[in-house]
Amino acid sequence: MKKIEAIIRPGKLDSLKDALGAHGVNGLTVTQVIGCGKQKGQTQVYRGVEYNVHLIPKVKVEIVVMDQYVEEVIQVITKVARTGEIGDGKIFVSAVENAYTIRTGATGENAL
Amino acid sequence: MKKIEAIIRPGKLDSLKDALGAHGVNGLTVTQVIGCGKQKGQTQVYRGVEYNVHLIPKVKVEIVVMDQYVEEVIQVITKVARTGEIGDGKIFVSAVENAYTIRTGATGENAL
Amino acid sequence: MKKIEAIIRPGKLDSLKDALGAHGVNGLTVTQVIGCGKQKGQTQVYRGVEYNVHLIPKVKVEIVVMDQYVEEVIQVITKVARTGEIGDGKIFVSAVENAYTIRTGATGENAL
Amino acid sequence: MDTGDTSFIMICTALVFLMTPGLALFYGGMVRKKNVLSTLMHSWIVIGLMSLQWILVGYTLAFGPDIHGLIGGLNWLGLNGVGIDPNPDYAATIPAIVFMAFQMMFAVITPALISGSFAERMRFPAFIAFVLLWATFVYDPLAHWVWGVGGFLRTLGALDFAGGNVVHISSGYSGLIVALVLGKRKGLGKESMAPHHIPMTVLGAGLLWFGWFGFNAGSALGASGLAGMAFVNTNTAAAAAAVAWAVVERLHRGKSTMLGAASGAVAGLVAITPGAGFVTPLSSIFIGLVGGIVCYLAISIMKAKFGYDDALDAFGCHGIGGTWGALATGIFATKTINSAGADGLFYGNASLLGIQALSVLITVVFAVVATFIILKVIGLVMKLRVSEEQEAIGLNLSLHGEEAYPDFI
Amino acid sequence: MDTGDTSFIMICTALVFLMTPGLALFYGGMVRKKNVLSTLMHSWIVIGLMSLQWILVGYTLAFGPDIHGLIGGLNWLGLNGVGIDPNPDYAATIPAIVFMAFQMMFAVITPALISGSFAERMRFPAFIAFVLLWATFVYDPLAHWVWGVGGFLRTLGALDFAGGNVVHISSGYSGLIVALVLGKRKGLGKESMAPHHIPMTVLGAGLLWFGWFGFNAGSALGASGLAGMAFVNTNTAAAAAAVAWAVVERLHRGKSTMLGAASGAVAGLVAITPGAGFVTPLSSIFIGLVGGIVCYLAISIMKAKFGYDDALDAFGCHGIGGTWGALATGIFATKTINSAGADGLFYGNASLLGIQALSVLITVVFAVVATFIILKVIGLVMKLRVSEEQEAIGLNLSLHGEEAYPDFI
Amino acid sequence: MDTGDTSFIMICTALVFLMTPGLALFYGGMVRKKNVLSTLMHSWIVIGLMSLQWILVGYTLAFGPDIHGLIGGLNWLGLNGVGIDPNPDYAATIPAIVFMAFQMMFAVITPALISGSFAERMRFPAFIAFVLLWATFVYDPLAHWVWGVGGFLRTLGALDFAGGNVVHISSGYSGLIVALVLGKRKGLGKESMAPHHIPMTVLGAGLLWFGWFGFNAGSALGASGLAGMAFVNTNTAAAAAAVAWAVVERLHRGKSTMLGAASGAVAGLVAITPGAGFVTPLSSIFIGLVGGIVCYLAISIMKAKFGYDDALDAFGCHGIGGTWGALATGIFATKTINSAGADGLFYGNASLLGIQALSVLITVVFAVVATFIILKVIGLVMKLRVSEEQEAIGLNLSLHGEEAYPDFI
Ligand SMILES: Nc1ncnc2c1ncn2[C@@H]1O[C@H](COP(=O)(O)OP(=O)(O)O)[C@@H](O)[C@H]1O
Ligand SMILES: Nc1ncnc2c1ncn2[C@@H]1O[C@H](COP(=O)(O)OP(=O)(O)O)[C@@H](O)[C@H]1O
Ligand SMILES: Nc1ncnc2c1ncn2[C@@H]1O[C@H](COP(=O)(O)OP(=O)(O)O)[C@@H](O)[C@H]1O
Repeated sequence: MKKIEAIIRPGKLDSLKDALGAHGVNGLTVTQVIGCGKQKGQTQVYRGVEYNVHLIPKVKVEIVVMDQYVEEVIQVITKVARTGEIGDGKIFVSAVENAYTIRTGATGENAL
Repeated sequence: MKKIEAIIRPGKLDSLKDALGAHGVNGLTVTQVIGCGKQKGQTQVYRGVEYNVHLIPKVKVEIVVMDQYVEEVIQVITKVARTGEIGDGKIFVSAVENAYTIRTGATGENAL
Repeated sequence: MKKIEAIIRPGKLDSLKDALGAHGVNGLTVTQVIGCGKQKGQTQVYRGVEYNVHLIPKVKVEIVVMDQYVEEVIQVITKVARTGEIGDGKIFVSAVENAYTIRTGATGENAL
Repeated sequence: MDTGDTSFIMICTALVFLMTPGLALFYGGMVRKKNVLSTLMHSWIVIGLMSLQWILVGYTLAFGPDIHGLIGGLNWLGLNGVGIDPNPDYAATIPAIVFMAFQMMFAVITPALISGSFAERMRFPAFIAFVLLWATFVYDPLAHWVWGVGGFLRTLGALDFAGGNVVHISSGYSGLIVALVLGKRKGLGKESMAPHHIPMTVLGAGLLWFGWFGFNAGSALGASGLAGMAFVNTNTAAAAAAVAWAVVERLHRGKSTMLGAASGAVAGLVAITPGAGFVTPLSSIFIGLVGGIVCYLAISIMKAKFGYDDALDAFGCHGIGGTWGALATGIFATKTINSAGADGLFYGNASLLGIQALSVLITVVFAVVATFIILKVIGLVMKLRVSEEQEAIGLNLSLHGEEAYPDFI
Repeated sequence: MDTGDTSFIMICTALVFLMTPGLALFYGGMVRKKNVLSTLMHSWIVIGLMSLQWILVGYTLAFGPDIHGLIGGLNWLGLNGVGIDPNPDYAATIPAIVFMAFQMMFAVITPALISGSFAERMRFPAFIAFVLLWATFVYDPLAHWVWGVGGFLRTLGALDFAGGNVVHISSGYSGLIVALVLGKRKGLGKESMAPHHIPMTVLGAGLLWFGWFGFNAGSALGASGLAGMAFVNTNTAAAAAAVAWAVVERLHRGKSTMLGAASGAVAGLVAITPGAGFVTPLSSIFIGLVGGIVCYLAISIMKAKFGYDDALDAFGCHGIGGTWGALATGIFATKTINSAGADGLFYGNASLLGIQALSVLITVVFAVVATFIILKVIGLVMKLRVSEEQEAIGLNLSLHGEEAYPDFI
Repeated sequence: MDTGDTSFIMICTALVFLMTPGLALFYGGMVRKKNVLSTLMHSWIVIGLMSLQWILVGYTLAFGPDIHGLIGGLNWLGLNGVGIDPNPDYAATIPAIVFMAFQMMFAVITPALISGSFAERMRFPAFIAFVLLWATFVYDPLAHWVWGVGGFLRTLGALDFAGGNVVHISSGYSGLIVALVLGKRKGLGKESMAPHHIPMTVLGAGLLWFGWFGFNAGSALGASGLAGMAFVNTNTAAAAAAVAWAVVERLHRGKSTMLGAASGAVAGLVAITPGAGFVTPLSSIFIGLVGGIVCYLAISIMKAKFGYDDALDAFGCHGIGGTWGALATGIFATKTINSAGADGLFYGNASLLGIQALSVLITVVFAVVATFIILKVIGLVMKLRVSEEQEAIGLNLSLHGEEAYPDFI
């Protein structure tokens, strides 16, 4: 099992959800985050005080899937979330050792 | 060391915290998330425009513990967070390689 | 590649971002969290009802870096985020198997 | 007709109107995020319902020609005959339609006040049925008894300048009954039920205070010195109660809170309502101080002790504060302020206090019994309380299909 | 001069003023978080711009000595000659400067209303140019036609008590044109465009309703019985429409919403505006009920059908509701309420309905054509719409360099 | 007594009241989330404290029978003798109690204004002590000097229609001193101190503008043409300043902001306050434009240069704007608007400007010195500033034991 963590533009969330659903991936968890990287933040001015805000609103989508789906999910994300402009975001993949469904008590891949 | 990530119903947070405390687990970190899976979202209507909102408010609880406690913590979560209805949530377990306590500089299991 | 997850005091975010930037680390993702551990929560009273709130506002900073930078980043965090009082927070390190830059399609260490 | 008086009462009517949206926010800030729209809706839909009820039947039931001191006749059904000429029985210098409108806003806010006690758990259809029945069978008669020419409490000599009995005691005790009948919110005492937005509550309290000038000063029914006196008394009692609450809280819990100071102001406004046009400003300080303290004690000690779930303290604030205010009027009223009033205990006339106590008692018994019956009757036809699941999800979504702050990202 | 009337109109002026900040919040709560400041700014800067425009040229264009029934002369440029003496042509008992101020607040809110239809996508300089041109070339003439002594619609016998044509129809239809010319928001129908803060919208609706008492009752220009009648009609129609919307929504979608009940109230306020001083309270119930229903249908069915992006329903609410109100005035007006008015269809005079229909038609055609021309002219000089990137980032940041809630942590 | 005037002043009193809750929100939106309740509390508790102080001692100190032009006698302690009969010395057509109430609201808002300069760092007990001492030893004398019969600045011929000196200059400069004595907020210039809720600030600004009509027009003490003129001047200056700020900001930083346009309006309202009843509407445009610009420069350039931490710009807005307004009155005042006033420089009378400048100087020196002494005295008894830890945690929790938005989930 792998956890795929995608940090994407907030506006892309809806279409990503739909696209993943179309590929049979229905379980995911979304967090509101702010982040920085190459993308330049907007300058903000409040009563004449300038803030160069480096942290930009993003959305983190976490999807835990069986190993064999990782490739496909990453392709879907890369396709849907790309605009080609700096700030499209990153995907990180890491290992998950076990999963449980609280309701049923199912464990491992059955839990997904 | 393992990280136990539980995605549960928001209303279960307080009792989970108490139950974990009763088992000696005091350190945890909580994030407000939204997620989807089998649970159907509520339809929302704003001025006649219908949104079938699939992403439902959940709470993510992250607990880093020594390997020998994983089993116990998972049992506590499964017990406390279960209602038996779809949407109770998932638990994911993954490996943590190292931990540090910023205040003391303690590392590894001493940091927990 | 490693993911460094630091849970710190909200007030330390700005200086941490700057300090990391000074060490050439520019990519990071920030989440608003609440957590508990040794730090005692503040008692809150609303119309005479007392809440002993155990969950305290923190900030989670996630930084994915190449293995050789882990040490340095942890030193920076430990230095900047420490006040010496209980509640300074934790750092957790875990393995990341792969990374992708959505915009460019770069993978692995090139994606960072 | 006097344009100055008419101008004053029309604007006061608008001010009293604003109290109900203000109340919506005052209450809305105190519930959990997942229920705020349901709470706002309680006040908002009541504006709609009661504005119509009052025009169609409420006004004539309350102020129509007296029938045995108990109720107004149906002569003015649908505002028949209520026009631009003054009705000298009630206000000789303003158009009857303006007097009607001023009274309407009182009829609007009262059921909305009740909704605080059963927030976060009542079904919406049951709420609507309750409001319409309660207004017709509790509010309208009570308004007649106290304010209607020939009404028996008025004839008895009970003083209620701006609605201590009619508005506050009635809503407070009725609210308590609804809270008891519905039962506690699930998780009370275990989960956090802390307010979700205190600045919203402060805004609401500010609008309430502002509107209350219309409520109390407007009850003089003209731009007179008496109105000015009521105005000053209103502000004074609110101020004293806000300070009193903050001080008591500090003594009791170590810290003064913003929510407490806002709640205190409302308690003071409630307490001064019946006496606003009968007492001196110095008495108002005292009425406010005591008002702030007794409501604090009721809400933070008595409620915990008895364990009823008066969610937003409609009873603790309006029931208790209103009772204190009615009695305080019996103590501090003086003819030097209002020659049409009476002297109270403090000015050598103990009998007024007795009359006030009796009028409180009658109001409480009537409100309690009638509310209970109404709930039982509604309960025959429909469920009163939401399901456990609806309560867990939150009433915004489960009853109204909306979220309050849907733009998560 | 009468101090009662003057007091009344000054306070009403303040109430109407408050409607525009109220509108800012009403609209602001309905947009996405990333655009709320842009939406607030639309209303706020209009207060600034129009207050100056009105004093300098607007007032004299609208109310200055008539030129061929089409426009006011420039005699009162910069308020020259507009002082503390009453102008008996318009209001014999209040200072001319107060009449001017009262009218100013109408000129302020109207362009702000339009901004609802093109929220979340217009460039700020283009918006400013549009407001100034629209006010000068659409609002001012229209106000003259309908209210100015000698104005041709007034001479025709068209009734518009408080601005159905001048304020609502004009802003609604103009808004539709702007929405069509600018095109839809990117992602409409695909991304969620749900409101970001419904309590903010409810607060705004509450302030609007409160201010509307000044708008409609103040249009009697004195603290008279007629003002009282307009006051009651205003409240009644709003109440009826709020209830109607909630009911229709329940029938159509299964649930009554808070946003719906607030929207309904505004629809009812719009609908009663032209007739407030001409109809009875019972007619107002009907006007409100129908107003709530037709606006609901326009917004939730017609808009989807035709696919225009009237973002916050300036057209659906003000265009449609205002049209219904103008026609309803032709149906329900009665001289028993206002002897200076006329009888409508329901009282045996079919011709009034014809006149009202004609005046609506003229207003719509004029507003539509003039708005279109103005947009084309501005389009020659600057871009009207933000870039795709600005729209994606949100107008708070891209146009104003601010976030609404910057304290993320 | 005149019912029209009385009606007007009572409602204006209510409007001025509303300014303080409005100010609470205006300020509250500008602080960080963790301090918003502390900031709201500053304004709210001041309403409580000052309402009582004014009734008990403030009113008689300010308006009681003159003693050597310096202070009022204690004759009216506890409102002794202040009743429903008019006091012709101040307002012949309204009850004395109403005049007292109107003035009270000025005494309430002034200390609340100061709190903007030292937001996010003052201890609550020290704040309370400061407010009570400042009101008694600075505000009350100053009000007597400028407005009291026999007050020496009034006798000198200084014009201050609605409180430029008494309210704005005094609060602005006093605020600066408190900010300097307390020192800067920890982390200023390093951490983000951006506002946490700009729509809340906009709402507050809207309520302030609305209430300011009562403040300035009400200062005519009757529903007169002069009141109407003050009303229009108030609106005009606010509008001009909002636009001016937006334009300057755009020129200076590239973008007009919502926070800027709201701040500008407040700056304009401050600037017109002393002259509202003495100048023409066209002069008001100029006063507003300059007011917006100088306050912008003070806040965004001068503050950064000198490095004082006037957190919410009480000095930048009220100190600077008030000074400009007082001088502008010396320039633009004209007897054609107010025969009880005087002509200014622009109308050929240079001496008025000198008198105004002198009165500003006296006010500034007095406020600065007295505030400094008061702080030192309080500092002997208790700490003024919160601990570093309290500041880091935030004042909501550390001082009041509450969170503003506790429903995290
Ligand atoms: N090394 C990193 N660790 C964690 N998050 C990162 C890292 N680099 C980038 N991110 C996240 O990805 C987002 C987009 O990155 P950015 O470099 O701005 O654009 P791009 O992905 O197009 O190169 C950032 O805002 C941040 O949230
Ligand atoms: N594959 C997954 N990856 C990440 N999060 C998931 C996944 N599946 C479910 N979740 C999270 O768990 C929550 C509950 O899942 P759901 O399928 O609705 O109910 P249940 O856990 O009872 O089967 C979801 O809202 C989502 O946040
Ligand atoms: N075992 C844990 N798992 C996850 N998060 C933890 C754990 N222990 C502590 N934390 C996080 O670290 C924060 C600080 O921990 P705390 O024990 O209060 O102080 P300190 O780090 O100084 O010992 C907590 O609020 C929580 O968010």
